[in-house]
Amino acid sequence: MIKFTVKVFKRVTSLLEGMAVTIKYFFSGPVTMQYPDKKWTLPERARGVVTLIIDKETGKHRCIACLACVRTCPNFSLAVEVKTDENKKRYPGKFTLELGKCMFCGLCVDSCPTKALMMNNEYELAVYTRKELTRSLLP
Amino acid sequence: MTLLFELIKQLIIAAVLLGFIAVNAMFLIWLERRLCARFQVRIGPNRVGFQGCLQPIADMIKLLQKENIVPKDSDQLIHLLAPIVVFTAAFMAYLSLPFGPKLIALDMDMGILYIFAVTTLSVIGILMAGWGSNNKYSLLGGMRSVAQIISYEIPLVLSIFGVIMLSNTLRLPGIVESQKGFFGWYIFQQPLAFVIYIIAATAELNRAPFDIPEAESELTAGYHTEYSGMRFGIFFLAEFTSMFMVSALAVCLFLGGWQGFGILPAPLWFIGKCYAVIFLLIWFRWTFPRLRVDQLMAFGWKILTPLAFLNILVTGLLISVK
Amino acid sequence: MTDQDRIKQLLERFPGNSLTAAPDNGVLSVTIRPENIALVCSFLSGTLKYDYLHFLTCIDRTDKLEMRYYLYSYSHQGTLVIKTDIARLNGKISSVSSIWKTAEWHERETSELFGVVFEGHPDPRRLLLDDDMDGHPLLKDFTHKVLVKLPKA
Amino acid sequence: MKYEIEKDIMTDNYYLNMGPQHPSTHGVLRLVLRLDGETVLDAVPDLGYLHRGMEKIAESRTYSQFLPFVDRIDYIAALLNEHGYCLAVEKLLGVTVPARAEYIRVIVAELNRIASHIVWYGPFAMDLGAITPFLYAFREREMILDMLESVSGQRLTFAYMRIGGVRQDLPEGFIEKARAFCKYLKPKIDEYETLLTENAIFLKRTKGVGILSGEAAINYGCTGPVLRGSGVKYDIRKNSPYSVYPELEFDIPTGTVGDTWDRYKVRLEEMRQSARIIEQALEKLPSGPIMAEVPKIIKPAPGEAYGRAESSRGEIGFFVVSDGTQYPVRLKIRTGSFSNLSALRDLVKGLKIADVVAVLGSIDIVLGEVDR
Repeated sequence: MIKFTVKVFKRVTSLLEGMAVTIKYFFSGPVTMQYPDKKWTLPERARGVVTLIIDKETGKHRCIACLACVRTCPNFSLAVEVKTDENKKRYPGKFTLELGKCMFCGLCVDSCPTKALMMNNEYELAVYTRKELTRSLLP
Repeated sequence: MTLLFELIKQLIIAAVLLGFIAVNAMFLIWLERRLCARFQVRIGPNRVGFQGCLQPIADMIKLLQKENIVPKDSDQLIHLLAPIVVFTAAFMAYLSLPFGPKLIALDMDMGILYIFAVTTLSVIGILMAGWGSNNKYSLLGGMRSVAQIISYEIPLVLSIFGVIMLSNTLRLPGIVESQKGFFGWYIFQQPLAFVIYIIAATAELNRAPFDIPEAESELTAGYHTEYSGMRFGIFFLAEFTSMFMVSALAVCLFLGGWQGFGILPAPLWFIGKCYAVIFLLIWFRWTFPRLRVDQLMAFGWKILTPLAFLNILVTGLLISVK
Repeated sequence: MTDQDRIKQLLERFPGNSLTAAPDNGVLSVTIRPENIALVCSFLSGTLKYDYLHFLTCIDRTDKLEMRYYLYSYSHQGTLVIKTDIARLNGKISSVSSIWKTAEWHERETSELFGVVFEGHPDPRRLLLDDDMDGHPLLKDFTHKVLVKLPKA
Repeated sequence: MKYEIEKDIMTDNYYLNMGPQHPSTHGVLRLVLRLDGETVLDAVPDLGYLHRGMEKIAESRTYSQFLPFVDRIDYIAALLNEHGYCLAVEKLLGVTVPARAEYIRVIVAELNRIASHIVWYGPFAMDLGAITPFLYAFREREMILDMLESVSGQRLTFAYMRIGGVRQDLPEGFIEKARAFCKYLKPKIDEYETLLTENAIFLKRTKGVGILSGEAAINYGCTGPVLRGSGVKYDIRKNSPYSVYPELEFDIPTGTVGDTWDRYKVRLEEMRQSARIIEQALEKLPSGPIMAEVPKIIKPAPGEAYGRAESSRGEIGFFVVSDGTQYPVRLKIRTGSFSNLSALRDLVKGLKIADVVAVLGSIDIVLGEVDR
């Protein structure tokens, strides 16, 4: 009989303990954040959208259209149209990234010999039409 | 002439009562969502109006302009009537609730019996909803709720007997007056009855650990899966109306009704205590997991009902000894 | 009971050249002819106590299909690989799902991806693909109007 | 519980479609239940709703190109998949990974294991009706994801490990944050326990429900917490150790009966052990290179290798067959959820619908892993 009452007592206290935990958090403030008003600052390595690094002063990029990134992309979402200017130097005529296919894996950034690519901290990528998903990286 | 006058008086009372219920239910919806957010360390609705106070109205407008989708070969009439039956059952019970010494819609001399008789009508509404939606999940939800409410009606009513024996009247204002002073409240003389009442009441409401009829994780949404638009709104309203009604009953029977300590007017004391009990119900809901159907039945029949009988026996002995 | 004793027992049990066993870097690999797969497996799981089948799968070598059964034993922590070759188009092999229950799903998946027929399988329905999908995707020569030839980087 | 059907009143069984869209099938799993009232007579899973053909994709991608896909097999424990994949390819190549990279891999993998167990704990409590623990659990998970984001740049599909090492070194400040997190986590797990483990209603819902015996678990090929819940003391990190796990001591929690409660308890215990592993690994983190000498285009010698790691859902193994070119001939992905799910059909016979939800939650499947 005692074992039974102990069991019942333990059962009831277990319920009360659970309630104690929830009431404790009832009085501690919220942990969540009002998203549109306050935005989360991403760490510096966050992998957002792939972009060409544009040098501030000269406004030029370092891409030499070697197609290393196009080859290494697992989803073939990068496309470069190679052009050669007057002194036989290759440069990208068109450099498009298809966001719909991109996996944000960062393999292209690693494979670029001249470190011309980087991934910015942009994460609000919703668009209205599928056409807007293909972005041109050139300025 | 007096018949006409009487009719108008009753109409006005009914209108006031309905107004109070609607406002109260709206406030309760907002309160539950905010308290639940506090329990879950998040913020809760605070966009519409100051601290989200217009959120229930926004919900109602959204539900009003939503289309009432009725499943293909379901029983249209029953599907339409179900929410109405459930709401009227909850609404009718307010007639004999004593908000203050004179503030009572219809002072019946067997108020409690009337309330219990009326609240069981909501079972029929839920069963109609379950059957009318032509959906296996709703049917399961409906069947479960019938079994649950019937088997928890008995401990609910039995737990009241102790209070009736002490106050030897069925008139709610009478019971309230018979609780003299703070230590006169029946919760101190009938603690077991209070516990049984609260447990059985949560089961009646299909809330907290007993919310198997609309178990989100098993039956998607139980009996109101196929409801959208204002029909779902009425179900929602009915749930909160009966929640307030159940806690009002608990206050009248165990917590000394409108008797307070002077400074505030009587109805405010009454509504304040109701909100305390409602806070308890909300606290249950956001802490406990859900019981399984057969465990729920076993708990109701094998534990609550015998305890209720035991309580009546002990009260009887005490009264005869005194 | 090291791998050597187990090979000895295996060779005694199955004389003739139908079975060769060689340990390569800690994994005991056994090549057998497809007909006696059921016999060998029941012997392995029974007396030699290989009670856990990691997985069984198939490799398309364009001229034949190579089957692989990876086994492990909880009692003596030994791992073992069974290798058999079967014909490339509707190759037949008897099912081992009666020995290891996990084989049931692995065989259903291999049969719909490679077209191997597992005889004696209790429930040879499709597992992952649609019912109206014809052809076996993992075969090298599988073509489908949706598939586009990727530019070989 | 043997279930007999009384024949006096003519009741009829009916089929219920716990279809691909259901709040508690943890993804697009379709369970066709044959029911007699509330009791389940048979539960036939219908798979393939999330079949993306990973193994076919692998055959047209180079070894390093396939890495981001490996994250998407079990998208909740991505780093544990990567660890398994890298082990398999490194075994094939015969590359030895520098010590610092191995320790970094263990640290981030164990962090991911805790996050994965949290994603199991939250929805499992919600399946049983307790909605609040989900929010508490995800508060801790946010902290882990922030840390992993500062290391790898992503929050779910990390693509952080490379064949031969890791992509970047740990950012400064990470080690202190990780150590502080482990200290912060331990009392929180005790709180999870007070909310559920001894809770009377929880005990009724999980004790003795869905019992899987040790032999049946082995026979069904179940691995990970499901196997350990049935009392079999087997963990790849201990029994056939890989990476630097031999240098770290931690113990393997096992259940006794093999019911839903045991699997629940094993996973909670594992979260504590993972925190312990992380603390030790942070102490012993050596300095040195984080990447082995691996050629830019990986062309392994013809051959085959089977590398496996202990993911939070059991053994995740990659069977790689190469013929000397840069594309694998065959890449068989052996996942824990696939075999664990095959045991479900026998587990739920004779139980109620509510138990099917509880047992499915305790097996903790991710449909990406089941369908690949």
